[in-house]
Amino acid sequence: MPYEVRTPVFEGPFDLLLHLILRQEVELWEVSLSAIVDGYLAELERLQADASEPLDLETATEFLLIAATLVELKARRLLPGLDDAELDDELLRFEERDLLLARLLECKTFKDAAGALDALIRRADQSVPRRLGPEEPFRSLAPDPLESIAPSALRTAALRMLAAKPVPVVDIDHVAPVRASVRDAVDTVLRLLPASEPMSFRSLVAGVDHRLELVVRFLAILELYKQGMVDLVQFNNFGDLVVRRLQANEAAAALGAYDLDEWDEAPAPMAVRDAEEIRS
Amino acid sequence: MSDAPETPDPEVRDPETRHPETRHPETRHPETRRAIEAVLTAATEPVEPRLLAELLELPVTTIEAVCDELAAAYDDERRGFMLARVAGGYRFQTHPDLAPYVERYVLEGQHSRLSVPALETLAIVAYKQPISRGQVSAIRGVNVEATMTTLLQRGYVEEIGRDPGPGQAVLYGTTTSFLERLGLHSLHDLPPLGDFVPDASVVEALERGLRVSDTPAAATPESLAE
Amino acid sequence: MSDAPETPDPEVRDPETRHPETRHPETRHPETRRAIEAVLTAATEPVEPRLLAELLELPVTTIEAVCDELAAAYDDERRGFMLARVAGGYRFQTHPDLAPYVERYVLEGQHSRLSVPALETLAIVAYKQPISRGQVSAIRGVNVEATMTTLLQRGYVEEIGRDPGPGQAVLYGTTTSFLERLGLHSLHDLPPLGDFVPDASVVEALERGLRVSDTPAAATPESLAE
Repeated sequence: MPYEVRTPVFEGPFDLLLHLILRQEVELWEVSLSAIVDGYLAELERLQADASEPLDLETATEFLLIAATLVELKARRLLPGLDDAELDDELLRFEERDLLLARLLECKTFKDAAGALDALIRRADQSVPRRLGPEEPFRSLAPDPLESIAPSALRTAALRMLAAKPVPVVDIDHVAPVRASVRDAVDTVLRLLPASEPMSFRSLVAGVDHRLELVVRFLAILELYKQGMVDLVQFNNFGDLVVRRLQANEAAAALGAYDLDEWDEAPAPMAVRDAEEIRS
Repeated sequence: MSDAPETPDPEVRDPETRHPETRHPETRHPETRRAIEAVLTAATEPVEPRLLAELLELPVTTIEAVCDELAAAYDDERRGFMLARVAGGYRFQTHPDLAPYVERYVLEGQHSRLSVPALETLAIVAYKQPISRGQVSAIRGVNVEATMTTLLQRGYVEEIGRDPGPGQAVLYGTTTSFLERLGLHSLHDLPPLGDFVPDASVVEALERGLRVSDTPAAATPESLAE
Repeated sequence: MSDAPETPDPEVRDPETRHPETRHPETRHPETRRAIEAVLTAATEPVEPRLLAELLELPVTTIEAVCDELAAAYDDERRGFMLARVAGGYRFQTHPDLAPYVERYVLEGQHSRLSVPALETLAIVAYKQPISRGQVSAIRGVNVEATMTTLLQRGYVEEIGRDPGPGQAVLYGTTTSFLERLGLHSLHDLPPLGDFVPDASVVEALERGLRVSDTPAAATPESLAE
């Protein structure tokens, strides 16, 4: 089932994923996770190779987050013994999959709401409000708007327009409320995880209620796994994931050297290299 | 400019020669009706009922009742204009039926279209306000910096506060211009968000697409080969 | 915008739903009346009968007859507005009877603030004149066409020259009435911006106009460096 992505321009990972999954309702029963993941990665590579339209950092990060989740899902599906449909429905679900699903649904909801706003705007455009205002002599009675403006306000406005624009990436406003960085999550996981006792993924994310934070904490665990700092065990199919510290590496908590920063604040060229890191 | 002060039209002076007003449904408040018509004719933005009440020294409820009657009467008389309640106030606007003529007159579309990303961002702000840029980005899965800047400059969204939590992110909401642009009286007139929650078939398609254990049929040799 | 809509025939639009309009003297041309009402509602200056005739594809004499009927009807119905013929065109204006209300509204009710985009655009022109629309747009990061038009209409800015370069862009500056309203004697009295350094993008935007007209010899080291 070859999936070629005939692109409209995908603005973000959800656009792309929604498109891949919903592209043809006829194929509903044939939709396969594998094909979706492959299609997603192919499009991601295309986007990254497209030098004319470079992804900004935040968007690239988001694409990669979703890619990581998809790859993880696919990896699980390829493990033997997983095609037991009953288990899929009845046993514990995978948090990251449900998170992704929830985010896709949310995204779709607002896409449709945007369509409704557009319809309202089009309807409103059919009417033009009266704007002529009062005729003379009333017009001259109206206080001139400029009279309420102090010259200093003009100066302030000029400074605002002429001064250096803040660089969006440095603006921490848009990072703070989400409070999720992989680096912090790694620290948190290491703090929570006892040296000798294994701990379930569920306990590691207990009390985390923001979706993105959950995803990020999951990614942090994948990072630790990749670096050989923890081991991941699943006792039952679809059972909870158990995270265990690897003793040999415990001392190597000098993690700082590792460029985790790339998740959070690396400059844009990260894209291709990191995609490979995640998939390796 | 171009506005030569003119003398009052001689033909319409002379309030003495008043006709009896038996023909209008809103005759209960003939002077109120006239005053409202005059003020709305002079207005360049929606006039709040409270302001009309102050100007006319009448209760707001009376103003609203007369405005409702007026709107119905214009509709009934099939006027080319209508009295609309928009963004918290009343205003005269052209009747949508006559858009073909009006469009030809108002040569430049006063509004340029909003792009799809801008509409989606606007929808999120409208339904989730107060909301920070970061939260909008999280929902859309893309950086919304540029889009938000456009919406701010167009005056559809504005800062309405700060997140009390750490980081003190700026929180945004929609403006009166937003309501005017959509022709809505208030945010309560937005269609409920629940109307847009994807229906079962979409949810099922998404769920199936991300199902960890595929139905056996879908596990093709190709997909296993990797 | 501007995709010309096909001409609806003013006279034949849904006669089914038409109300018996026995009360209006202008029943001979109900759709013409509606279209005129709509165009005059949307108008921002008096509309010449000739223009109305073009829009409605009717003879000027018909337009004038219907407008006369309309004006008489409004008078007869004792509307708060009237259809007046001024400065060679028709417009809606307030009825002189209601002057006290209109006056109070204009004095007290109207929010005559300068919008933020208008203030920002004005500030750029004030401090960086002479400046072209394109340069202002580049600094503000949005198209400033509409805002500049407002400022021109209000008489705050005016054309003060042309860029000598190939584009011959119109250059704008502030007016004396701008200074008067701010209570300033001359531009020198504007509060100085101080020793702040403009952003590189601003410098670039301001240089762009000049650079186009520059001969290669005039290129400065800075502009070559880019």
